Amino acid sequence: MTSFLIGAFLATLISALFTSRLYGLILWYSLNSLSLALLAISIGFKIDDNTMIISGFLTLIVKSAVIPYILKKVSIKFGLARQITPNVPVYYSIMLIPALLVFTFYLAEPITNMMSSNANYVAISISALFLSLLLIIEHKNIAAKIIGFLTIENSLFLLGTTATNGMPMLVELGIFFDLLMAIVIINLLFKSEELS
Amino acid sequence: MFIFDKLSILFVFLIMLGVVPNLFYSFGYLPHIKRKVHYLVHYFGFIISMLGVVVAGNALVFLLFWELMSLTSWQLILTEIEDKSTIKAARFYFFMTHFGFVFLLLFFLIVTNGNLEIDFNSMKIIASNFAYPTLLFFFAVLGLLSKAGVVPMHVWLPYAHPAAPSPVSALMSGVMLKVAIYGLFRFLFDILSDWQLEWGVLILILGAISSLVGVLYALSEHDIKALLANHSIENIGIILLGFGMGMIFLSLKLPTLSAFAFMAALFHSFNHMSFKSLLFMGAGSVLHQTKTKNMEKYGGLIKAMPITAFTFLLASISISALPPTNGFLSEWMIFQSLLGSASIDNISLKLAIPFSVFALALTGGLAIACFVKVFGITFLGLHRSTNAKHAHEVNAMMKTGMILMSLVVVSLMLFTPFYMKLFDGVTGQLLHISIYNKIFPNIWSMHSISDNGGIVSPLILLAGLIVLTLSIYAIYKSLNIKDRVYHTWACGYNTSAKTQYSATGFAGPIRRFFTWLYNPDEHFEKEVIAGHKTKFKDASFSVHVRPLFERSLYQSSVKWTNKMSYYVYRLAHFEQSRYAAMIFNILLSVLFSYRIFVHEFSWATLALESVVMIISIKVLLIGDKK
Amino acid sequence: MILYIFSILLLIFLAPLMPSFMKMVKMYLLYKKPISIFQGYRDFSKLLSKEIIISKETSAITRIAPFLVLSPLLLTLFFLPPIVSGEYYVSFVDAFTITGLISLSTFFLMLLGLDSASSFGGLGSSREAFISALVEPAMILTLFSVSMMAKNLGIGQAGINLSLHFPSSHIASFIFAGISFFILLIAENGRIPVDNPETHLELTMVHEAMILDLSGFYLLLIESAGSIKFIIFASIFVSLFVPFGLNLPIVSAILVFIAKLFIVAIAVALLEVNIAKLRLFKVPNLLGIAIVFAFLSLITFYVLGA
Amino acid sequence: MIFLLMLPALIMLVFSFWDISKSKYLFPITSLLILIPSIRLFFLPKPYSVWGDYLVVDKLSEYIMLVSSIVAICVTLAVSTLDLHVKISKSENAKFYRFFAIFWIGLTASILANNMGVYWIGLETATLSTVYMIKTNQTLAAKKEAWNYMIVGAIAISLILFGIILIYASAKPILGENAMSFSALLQNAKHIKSPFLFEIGFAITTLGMFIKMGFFPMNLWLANIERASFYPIAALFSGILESAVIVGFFRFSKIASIINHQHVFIFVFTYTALTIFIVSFLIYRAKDFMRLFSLSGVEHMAIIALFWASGGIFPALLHFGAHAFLKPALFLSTGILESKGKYRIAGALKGYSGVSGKVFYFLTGLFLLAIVSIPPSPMFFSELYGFGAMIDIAKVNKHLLLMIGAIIILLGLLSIIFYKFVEIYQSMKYEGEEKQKVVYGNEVFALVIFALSLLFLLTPWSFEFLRSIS
Repeated sequence: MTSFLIGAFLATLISALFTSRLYGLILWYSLNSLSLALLAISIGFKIDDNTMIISGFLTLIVKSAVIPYILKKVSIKFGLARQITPNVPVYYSIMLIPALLVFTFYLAEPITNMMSSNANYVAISISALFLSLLLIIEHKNIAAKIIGFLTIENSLFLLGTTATNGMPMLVELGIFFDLLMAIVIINLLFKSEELS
Repeated sequence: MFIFDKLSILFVFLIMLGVVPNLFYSFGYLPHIKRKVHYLVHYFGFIISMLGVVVAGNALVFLLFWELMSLTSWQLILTEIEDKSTIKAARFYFFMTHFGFVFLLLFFLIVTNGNLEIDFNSMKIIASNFAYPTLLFFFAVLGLLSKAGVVPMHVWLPYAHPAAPSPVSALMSGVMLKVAIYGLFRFLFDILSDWQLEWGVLILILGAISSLVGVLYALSEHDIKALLANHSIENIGIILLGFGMGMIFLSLKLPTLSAFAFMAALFHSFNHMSFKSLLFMGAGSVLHQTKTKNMEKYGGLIKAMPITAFTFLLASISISALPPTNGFLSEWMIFQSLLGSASIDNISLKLAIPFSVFALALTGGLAIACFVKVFGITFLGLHRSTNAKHAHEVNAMMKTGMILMSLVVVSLMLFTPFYMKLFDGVTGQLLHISIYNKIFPNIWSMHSISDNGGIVSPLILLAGLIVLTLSIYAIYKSLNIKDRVYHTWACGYNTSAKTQYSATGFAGPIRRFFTWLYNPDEHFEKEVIAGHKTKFKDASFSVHVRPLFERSLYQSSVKWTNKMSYYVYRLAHFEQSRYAAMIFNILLSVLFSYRIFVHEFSWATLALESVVMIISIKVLLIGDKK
Repeated sequence: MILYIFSILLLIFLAPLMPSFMKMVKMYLLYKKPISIFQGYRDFSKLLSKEIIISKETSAITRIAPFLVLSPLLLTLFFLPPIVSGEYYVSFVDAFTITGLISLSTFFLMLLGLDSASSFGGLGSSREAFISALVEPAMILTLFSVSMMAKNLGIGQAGINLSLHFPSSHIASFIFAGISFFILLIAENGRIPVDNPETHLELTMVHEAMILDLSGFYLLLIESAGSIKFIIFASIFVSLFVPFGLNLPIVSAILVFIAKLFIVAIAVALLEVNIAKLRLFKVPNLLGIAIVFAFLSLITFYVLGA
Repeated sequence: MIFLLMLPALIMLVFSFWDISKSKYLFPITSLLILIPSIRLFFLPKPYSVWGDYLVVDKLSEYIMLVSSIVAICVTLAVSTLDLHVKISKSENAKFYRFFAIFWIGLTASILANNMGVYWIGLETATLSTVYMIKTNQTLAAKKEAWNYMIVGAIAISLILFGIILIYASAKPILGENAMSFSALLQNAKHIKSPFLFEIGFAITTLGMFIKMGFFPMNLWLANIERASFYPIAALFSGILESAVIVGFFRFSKIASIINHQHVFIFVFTYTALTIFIVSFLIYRAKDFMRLFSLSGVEHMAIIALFWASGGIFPALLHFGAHAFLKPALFLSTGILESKGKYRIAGALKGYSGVSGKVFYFLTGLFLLAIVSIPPSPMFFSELYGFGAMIDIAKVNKHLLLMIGAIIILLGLLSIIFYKFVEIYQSMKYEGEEKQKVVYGNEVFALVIFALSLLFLLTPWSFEFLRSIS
């Protein structure tokens, strides 16, 4: 189950990389968050950790529903371009993404020797981080960049749930708070742009 | 905190000797300075800081005063801003002085283990345990000698010293440079032990080159203060010749010869302080009256400014190392110590020493030529500009300063044994040996220490000269010869200010001989009459020496920095639109490097990393060409 | 002591003879009617009786400098090597000091040239400065090397040492030093090929240009300084580089010494008739030879020990 | 205590929503309250827990807190006459204080944090709130830079969190939930089973922080932002925000040094040397004050990091303090200089008259010299001791000559910066034409406070205090 959800997470992320539509991107992000939320919940039930379950549900609500919704509203409201073409040519991405995955596994290999279980999760999280960065790189559009930033947040969360089996409650809540604040700020930025 | 041993006291004495006449001169000069408070604050700060350096007992105090010395002198240069060149000179000075400061700092950081408040003895222990003493020596040399203006770190000096107000130029050239010499004594004796022979040879060669380069560039200068500043380079070179010989002898375990050479260096430091201060004061008075530093605008000033002229003449004779002046005596001592090397069996020395002798001798010859030029063009003949015509003697305070300083020069000449006793005390402290009685068995004659050394009797020489001159004069008077004042004959040509020899012309033969060094930029324009090459109404000739070191070392490094900064700038601006890609790449490379260097290193993986990074940078950062 | 004073007086007496003698030899060689050997004395006495004309542009320097040109050279006369063994000689002054005294005299001569505001004066001074700047290193290197061979820097003692122990083991460097010193003798005294004391042509003159505006007693002082300078150089040359005859009986020693001086004068005169005056900018070549020989002498002594 | 710490910020936050006529003076006065808890902290026993295990005050944090408070007060002081120099609307002014309040809360949290998570949350809050502060300047450039800041800042902050989680993961097997606490990590760093994982985490966190501080390769990023925003914001950035970042670096690198000091040193040295290399050449070409100072801020941050990693805690902290006072002071003063006739360096310091004008003239000149470590600037002493620490490292190192060579190259690069600053100093004072300019009392007062604080840094008392921090 865990492996499947991690796979889904990566798959949605990679798909997002190849999308050329803004709404498609938002959708992939939402699916990405969904798989993450499900992963958290399932791990939470497996190790019987309430914090994890709660944060999983929070993710489910906030990241896979509320934020995509707000983003979509914002993009409609401010008339953002819906056509987004990646800067990095597709043939490079095709080579880069597997190379990154290989690299991260190579990177995490020493950890396996020391800690046995979690190394692969670390590797996948790091590769997710790289992929999200790639998402930011390949788009000039600001909305796409924001989604890239949000997927970074997701890969952080993935790392938090898989590699450490959840973080302290306070930290998780804090992260959520900051995420919301970021959205507010983004909103404000757009708004003032419209005013001026 | 502070140290008051014989070395320090000696240099305090030197500074005081330089400062007291300067105070008079400075107060005479004061009415012509606009920013009086600024000037006075920094002037006294400068003096105090010089005193502070020579009595500093630990690294912190030393560095603090050293820096204060740089700061105040920098501000003093900026007292009177005439044009952009002053600002540029000040900047250059400030930069170079801190260039040296950094090396001093490194030196002290190594020898104090970071605790800057320990005294010199503890430093010596740390320094002797340090694995690379030569490194320390280089730091000390770079730090101190860049202040002293030794080739090739001399380029700032001919710009900075002339830019300051004249009393300050006198202090900077006369006194401040000696503080660097003090540092050399202090560092080499009290901190570094176990000198290597090569150190001494290095100092010797640096001294030889400096003396030659200094005097050669002085000859080609027409700015009187820049000329004097170039002579400071020369004289520091001469001091270093003595110092280097002292080091060589000491590392060869010949303490008496070494003490003699060090005494020669000290003596020349004192002498240079006295006559260079006096020369700068004289130049300052001239500048003050004529409002220009250009020697081509002077002429005939001896009639209007006799005191300035004759004190200047005294200093000129002394700096030209003509007997029986003090300048001659110290150069004589340095020659003697070079001569003392005859018995040394070391091939590098056998080659270095004849070269040094040659350099010192040539320097002496050129210095005479140079000071004939300075004195002759400035004070003799006809005035070459209106300002020079209307010049008159400077005010009483300034005159007092100059007279006091000439008394210092004369005292160094007359009371050589007394000064030698002082120097002997210092070398006695440093080398634990006293050679005063060998040098002066009686006060009339001064003996060299080396086996076949010579003897000189300054007082007898002076007395002889006076007696002979007076007796010839008495004959002249007794003959009762008539004299008549008439036009200059000059083979029948008319004599005017324009037909006189100019400073450029005077140095012409020498400039022509040393063309390879000067690489002069000559412009010759004439308005010919009816196509005749040899007949012309009007002609102008200007020549500009292109300083070799400035061009090759400094301007090229500035050029290099400019170029480099241009590329970096382009690179950095390129980053602006691709922040995320930059982060991606740096993250990748950092992680990769950590994986490789921290976990398991192999060249293959390193190569792989490089390839991956190049590809990734190419793809993400640079992108496809459009 | 009496011998000492006698030798000084002898040198002073000989001094005006030398230039006249050289001129005489030269004229003889050129098939001209030679002048009298005492022409120098006649010239001097003529100058004594003349009034002094001073240029109105000059300053106090013109009135002081002639004395100071002469007195260092006169002083030097006291420090020369003995001409007879057992004669008193000055031991408290060494070769460097003598060079210094000669330079001091030149220094004032050069100032004199610049004082009258005449273009010729400046020209002479400038050239003299150039030449003497190059003479200085050769001179010092030569003295350095000779003093090592003579094992003393004091010129009197050196003369005695050399005559007692001729440095046959260092003959190469001794000869090099000798050649160098002879060139210096020519250059310092303004003889052909460095300077021609007989013409007043602006292209060639050096020494004469500086004293163009002097007359009467002042000119006398300068001229006698020139004669004395020659005698100083000549006697140093014969004492150090031809160190023979010192130990003969007094009268013959003095005669040998005088003969040596005249031989030097003849050599100079011979050289003068056979060589053309060099262009000013070729002069460094000649002085370069002197410097190189001096250097060679020092290096061969130092490194090779020959 | 926690109430006392947050009170001034809360007051400001509340007041910023009302339009009070006297608000212009109210805010600076409120900000004075910041000082009370900062000073109060000094008299409490250390470590003092403000809020459980999350916010714990030790000597390091109390020092940084005090420095930040002084800077904050001075900046708010200077802001009160901002409208006289530049065009800014009243609501913008209020908004500035609103976000400043949020900023201050986040900053306090991150400085006092003993918990990596809390530290991160505070930092994120502070960062996000500054985004909007940039926007108070209504220019196109400011808008663009606000977005830039948003994106890059967010990425950097995320990297920090990513690293934190990795560190947490590496320490969790031995410490459990406590693995978030700095103090627990410090005590048990030796027992961490997977140092490699920790070091990867440390590398990513440090990278995030370095990006945030504008190190290589993000050199012009910060400069552009500070150029585009109003000068008090630039002062806040360089004086306070970077202190929050660097305090994290201090704590993380201390733990990492226990695990493997060599690695930390080499990593930081390479990185900072690269940074200084780029920055020195950029400074050489800088043509306006803001870019110049923000680039020099990057340089100083690199130096601080380098000193700290070399084991020179005292010099790093001294340098930090000096920089935190000097840089905002310079930003304020040059902001004032620039307000009449932008970008003009030649003669910028000419034309100030009156007592406050003279004081301003004098202090600005001094600050400019102090920033290039001319003694007796505190920076001089910090660089002295800092390079001393580096040489000590070199001495125990196998490659002594190599290390000293590297230090000399570093000094060479610093000398380029030095040259530029001297040029600017002389140009400001002695070149160009004289034009009448104004400066206001409160601004001069702020500068005086900075100058006094700098003097205070030089006292033996403060040296002793800084030496006692380990």
